[in-house]
Amino acid sequence: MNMSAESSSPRVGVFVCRCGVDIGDVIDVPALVEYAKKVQGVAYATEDSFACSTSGLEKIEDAIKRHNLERLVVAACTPRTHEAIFQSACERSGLNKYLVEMANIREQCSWVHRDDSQAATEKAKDLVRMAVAKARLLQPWKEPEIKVNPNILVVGGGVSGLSSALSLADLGFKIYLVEKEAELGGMLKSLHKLSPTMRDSSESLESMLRLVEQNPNIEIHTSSRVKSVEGAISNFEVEIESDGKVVERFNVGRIIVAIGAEILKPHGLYGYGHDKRIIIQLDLEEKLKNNDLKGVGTVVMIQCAGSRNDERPYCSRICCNTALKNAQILRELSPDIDVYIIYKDLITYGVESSALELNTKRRGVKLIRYRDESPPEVAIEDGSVVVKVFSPTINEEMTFRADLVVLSTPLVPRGEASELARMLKLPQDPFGFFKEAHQLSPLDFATEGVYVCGTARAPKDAVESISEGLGVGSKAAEYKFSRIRGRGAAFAEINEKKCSGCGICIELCPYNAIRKDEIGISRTDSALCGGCGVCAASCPERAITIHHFTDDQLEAQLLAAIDRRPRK
Amino acid sequence: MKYALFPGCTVQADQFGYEASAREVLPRLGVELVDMEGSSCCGFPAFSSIYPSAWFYLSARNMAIAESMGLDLLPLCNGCHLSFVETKHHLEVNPRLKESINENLRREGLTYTGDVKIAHILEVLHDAVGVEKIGASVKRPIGGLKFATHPGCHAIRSGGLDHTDDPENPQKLDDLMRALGADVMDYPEKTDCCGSSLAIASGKTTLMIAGEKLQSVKKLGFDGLVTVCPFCFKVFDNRQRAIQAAMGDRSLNVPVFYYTQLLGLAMGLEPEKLGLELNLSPIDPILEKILEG
Amino acid sequence: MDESVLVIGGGVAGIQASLDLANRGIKVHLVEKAPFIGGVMAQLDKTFPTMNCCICILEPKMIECYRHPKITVHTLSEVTEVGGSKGNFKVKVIERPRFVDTSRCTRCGACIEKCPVTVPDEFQAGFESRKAIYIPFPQAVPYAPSIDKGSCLHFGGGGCIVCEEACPTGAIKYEQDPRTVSLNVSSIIVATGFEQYDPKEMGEYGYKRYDNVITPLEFERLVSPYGPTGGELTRPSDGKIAKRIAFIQCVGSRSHRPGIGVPYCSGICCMYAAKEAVTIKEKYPDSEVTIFYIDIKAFSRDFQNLINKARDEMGVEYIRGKPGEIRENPLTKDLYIWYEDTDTGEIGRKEVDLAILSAALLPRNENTRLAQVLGVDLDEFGFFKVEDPFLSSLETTRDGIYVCGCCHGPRDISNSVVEASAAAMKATTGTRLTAEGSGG
Amino acid sequence: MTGYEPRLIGFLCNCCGYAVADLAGISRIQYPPNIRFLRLMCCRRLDPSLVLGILSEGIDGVMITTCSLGGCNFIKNHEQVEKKFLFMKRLLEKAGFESERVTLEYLFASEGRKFADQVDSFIERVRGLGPSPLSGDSPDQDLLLNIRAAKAVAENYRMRALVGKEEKLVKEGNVYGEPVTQEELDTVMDDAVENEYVHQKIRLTLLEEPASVKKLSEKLGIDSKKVLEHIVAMRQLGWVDVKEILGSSPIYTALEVPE
Repeated sequence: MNMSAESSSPRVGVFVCRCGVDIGDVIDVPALVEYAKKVQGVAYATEDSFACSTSGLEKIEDAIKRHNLERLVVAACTPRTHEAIFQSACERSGLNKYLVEMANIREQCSWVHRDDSQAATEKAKDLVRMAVAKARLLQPWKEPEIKVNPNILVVGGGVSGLSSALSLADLGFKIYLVEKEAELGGMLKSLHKLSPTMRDSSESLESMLRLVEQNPNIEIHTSSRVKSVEGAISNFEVEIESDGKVVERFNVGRIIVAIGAEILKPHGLYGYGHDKRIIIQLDLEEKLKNNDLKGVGTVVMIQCAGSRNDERPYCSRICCNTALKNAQILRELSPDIDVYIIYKDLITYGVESSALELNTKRRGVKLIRYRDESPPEVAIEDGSVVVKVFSPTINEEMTFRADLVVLSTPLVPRGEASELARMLKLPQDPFGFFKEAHQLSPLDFATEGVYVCGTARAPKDAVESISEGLGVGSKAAEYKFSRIRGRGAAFAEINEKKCSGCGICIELCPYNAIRKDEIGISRTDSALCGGCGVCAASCPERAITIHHFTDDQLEAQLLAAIDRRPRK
Repeated sequence: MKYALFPGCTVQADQFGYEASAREVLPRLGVELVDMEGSSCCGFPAFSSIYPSAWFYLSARNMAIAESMGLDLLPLCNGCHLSFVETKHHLEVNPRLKESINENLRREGLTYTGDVKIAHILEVLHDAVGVEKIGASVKRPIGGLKFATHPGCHAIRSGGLDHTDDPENPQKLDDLMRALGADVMDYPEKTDCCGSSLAIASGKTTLMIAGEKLQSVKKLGFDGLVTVCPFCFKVFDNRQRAIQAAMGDRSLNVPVFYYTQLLGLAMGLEPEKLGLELNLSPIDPILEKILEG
Repeated sequence: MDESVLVIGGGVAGIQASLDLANRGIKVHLVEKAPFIGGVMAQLDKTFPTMNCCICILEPKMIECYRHPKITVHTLSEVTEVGGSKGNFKVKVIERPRFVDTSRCTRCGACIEKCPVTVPDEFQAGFESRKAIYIPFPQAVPYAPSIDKGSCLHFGGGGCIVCEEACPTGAIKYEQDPRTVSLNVSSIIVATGFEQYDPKEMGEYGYKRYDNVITPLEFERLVSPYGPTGGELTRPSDGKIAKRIAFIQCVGSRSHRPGIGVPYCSGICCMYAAKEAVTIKEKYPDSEVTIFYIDIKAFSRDFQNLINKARDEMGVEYIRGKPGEIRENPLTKDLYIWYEDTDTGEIGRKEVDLAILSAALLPRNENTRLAQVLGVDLDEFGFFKVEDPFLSSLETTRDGIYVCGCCHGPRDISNSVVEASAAAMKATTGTRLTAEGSGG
Repeated sequence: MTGYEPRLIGFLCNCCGYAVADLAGISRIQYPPNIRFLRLMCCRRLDPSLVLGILSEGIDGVMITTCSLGGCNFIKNHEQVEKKFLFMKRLLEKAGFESERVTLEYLFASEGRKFADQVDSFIERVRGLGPSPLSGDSPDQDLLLNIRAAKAVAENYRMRALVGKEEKLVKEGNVYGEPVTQEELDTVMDDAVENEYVHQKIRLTLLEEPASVKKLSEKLGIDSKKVLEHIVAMRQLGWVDVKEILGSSPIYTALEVPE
């Protein structure tokens, strides 16, 4: 191990935060400050009761200027929430924001060693020493400004895709809208009426489609699919194919994935596929549209058909509302149709869907609960479809002769989801739905410039899908021609002199951020790089540096942890 | 303060202690009780379940008598009270029913207008007389004794109709007991039923329900139980020996009083005037303590 | 004039809408009636289903919002007048004074220490007290004291000037007056959130009568490390750690009793109960947690996983049945919960140390006033009514005024944040999804 | 302080490990103060040579806490963390170092209690093992050589290429499209590790001072014929050369290996 920075020793300032009593009551802060002053490289050390308060930050800014500090160590809480605050304090005092290192002496020290002040203080000293060791080796960095292609690709012409396309087009973005089917509209095309308005699905859809078709900023490609995507937000090169032929190539700077989901066709479950009287909700919508319900007297709907089980533990969110809506429509069609909904838990939520539940019950639809351990059974007896279910409410088995059994099956990801996931490096959950980066940023994904909305992300209804489409539009509209990278200082850089062109890094990069140049040497695109470091840990030539987490920096931190110089 | 007194048949037939004590204490607090000439059964519960119009008629008839006296009606019994309250409600929402009943009433020169107010003894004591005045009337405070209060469900849990106290958290009887110097405490079974409505269908069940309540009262360290309902009293007091047998617990002995009896004692009245000799539960030790002061 | 947008309500939805707009270069006025932003989320312990620490993930957003050069945060403020129309709303906002000159204040806390008045601390759900001059919580944004005029002795006629005297920098300014700010904005986003149902209405559960019956917001403060107990789940009656805990779902929600509660499902209670149950079991593995429910509504990504984790891994007992009554043992203050297990038909009695009533989410009381000012309609419950629940689900009945978050019906944090972005988009593009509204 | 207090290092990824450690703090779950954490953006950054390096410096144990599958923000290629970990364990075993001193734990960001329990039990485990033989001022010199050789193996081109390609080889087969099973690969890996390890031990020994095959054989406890085979191979690689010939035995010396 080499401690290369011995020679040039930047002036480090250490600020220890008492965090009121949270740190100060456990850790001996004055002792820690005194200790910090003696750590190699430290030019100034002090304490504050709340370093992150406006006045605390002002003190830091002031000290940076007054003591010519070149690196900043803040011993306080977790950098996950507070690093950005101290970074901006640095910037305000003219210090590059990546020259801050935090020592987490709250979440990972004072709060977890409350009963041992002495040991906590010793640990805090170690953490400060480690932070100083790293800080001395930090290098200034400026987040690059990235050129962005202003055009946007929307994949999927369902409601979520349409609403993001429309809203972005209204802001003046050029939109390429790609739909694999011959017509736009997605799932709504197959539906009869929509709750809560109970208007015809086609009516709502048509008004939306008219707007999309009339919008001069939207270029529509139906019967088409994305064949390949290369590049990054500066310039994604997109190939569109139709009938197996590449029909169009264009360049965009953002891609919105709104491919939706499909309804599970549960072959074999409850006799589905064996008898045409056993159908799924989607088939019922079709029948309702075509008024094809002659002779139907008893309809039995079975909820959670294929969901909330071991295979698909998730709830598909829309099926209870769909069943209630269709049951209500059936009852309105004819009071002679008896409708039974056999359910596990009734998933109606919020104001509108609760009203739907009540209205449906008022129209005489019977709801019968079943338990996980005794699901309904569907059999053909003497030519009739017979449904038997044990009702825990009356503690008896109930039997129905059904003219139609309608299975409420869940939304499942589309087949092309995994293909797109590969192309765009999008994470998926175990079932294949796309997974967002963070709960409080449900519309942000790991790959820069790539967004997902609607049921491709998780089951949801049309209203929620529209909101997501618009929300994603808002994110995609954040920049038009350029943006600052905004991922922090961790990114990979490849030493071209060392690279042998083996390609392992390209294989392993989760962000699609590494490519071979014309002479076969790997190059990273810092705009795309997420800074995870798998390339550096794997590079046979050890040719890759992860800035802000370099080998030297990590080694220095490790040695500081045991407070020693490397062994001879 | 002047009320038409309606003791009710249960009281008149076998709960003399209640009537006696009420007639002793109320006038001393300025509540004048006027007997109703020609009053009859309120119709509850004998008719209410099988012949509602007869029930309404009987209740309305008694209310009409009170109206003819120009007085509000004070039934002593919780059952009668509820019967009047319910009938009043039915006749109010159903003018045709009211009219048909009035047709019958007119034959004996009565009319039911609906103007009559139905008072409950808890309301009379707590709201009309007031806790302060009752406190001021106390000459022999019931100190150092802790009572479980049992207002009875007919009076407080009359689904949706006017109730005399908060159905989930009745406090008036507690306030009234405090006014006598007694200790009170909320307890989980406070609003539990005495079981008497099941007495005819399943006497054993009644005893078990009442027994569980008494067991809890005993376990929580109460010295006695106080009520204002003759039905409840009948079970807790008159049937306490039977409860002991049903529960298989001979030690289950809880002194039971009408509130009016304790009020009378606190006012310094002689026990004989309050019908205390008719209480069948073991009240003697408590009585001694109160009389000794 | 640059395009600008008014956002009413500084909870997570209002903050997100403001950030979305500001990040797109649009000027935002964020009006919040409290002295700080953050809303209800700032009071919560963890999020579901990912069990993130709420304040930890919210605080950076609050700070980003407050410091954003494109966002002006008006705290202690209310909108009093809205004239004009879409594209050119003329808005009046009354800004009530903090009575503290924040530029002079060093946050030393001397004023707070010396203030002689103590009142229940609403941020800590009343479990603790605060002073009349106070900073509600350590992460409050803006982090500056303010005087609560209602409880301050100076304004109460007592002539108290203790804080003024205590302040080393002369930052206390009793003479500050409310001021009215006039704004011109092109559109308005309403994000005023919800309020919690007061379960006192359901007397059978004994809320406020029994010490150990609490609401979820109270629970959140009890388990919050920043809360009155430092995160220990102590029960209010005696400060002992609660080891037997029950959640009663649908308190006030899904009610069809006349005059009691609301008929709709509040949508988030099943999940916060599961989250809270897991929190308890993680902290006190030997505790017994029961959840009484009608339906388990776990309808989003990973929700069912959290339920399964609670039930199957951590041993949280789920009983399907809505308890009829809670009673208290007067000596121990333990609670008895009476219920019918509708799976078996058995009547049961459960003895617990602490009961949490999963109370419904209600529209805010002040919606009525605000709706009048804005000239928009409310629905039958008092939530902001949307133009058309399908294609214009975030548009109020007045053109140019949009909603997001719980002000138009209960929803969870993720949904509120998504809607905030969507409303931000609508507020700038005016995009309508129906042809009739497109105009030009 | 009485008794032995282990000194430990914990590597935490930003999105789960670090978050869960924060959560333990936020929940005020207490655990012993023996461990110092180091933040990585992601545990895939963790180069085995870093861990071997700090072990050679005498740390008593290393804990790596990363996301449970499905809980990771950097979802793709998460298995690389385990691949690197297993490779490192293989090297530790080769070096005769107690591999129980390193551990890899998977957690969701919400499992604060579990995290604290894991830290707790790891500390106890290491406490049970006693101080690292490499800690203190007079470390076990043989073991130090071994672990330095292991570190050198972890930094070696051939080995890294093999580990980096492992995933692809098993999933997609070799360049000829022939399937490679995990067992086959393990055998190849074992051979390669053995070979490289001895190479590195010889090289490191020769770096100290030049030596003859006989002397190397005695010092390293390896059969002299084997040593010679390695020397021959290493000469071809340009790692060693003959410095001089003393009597009839050539004295070999290590050459600087060009970067």
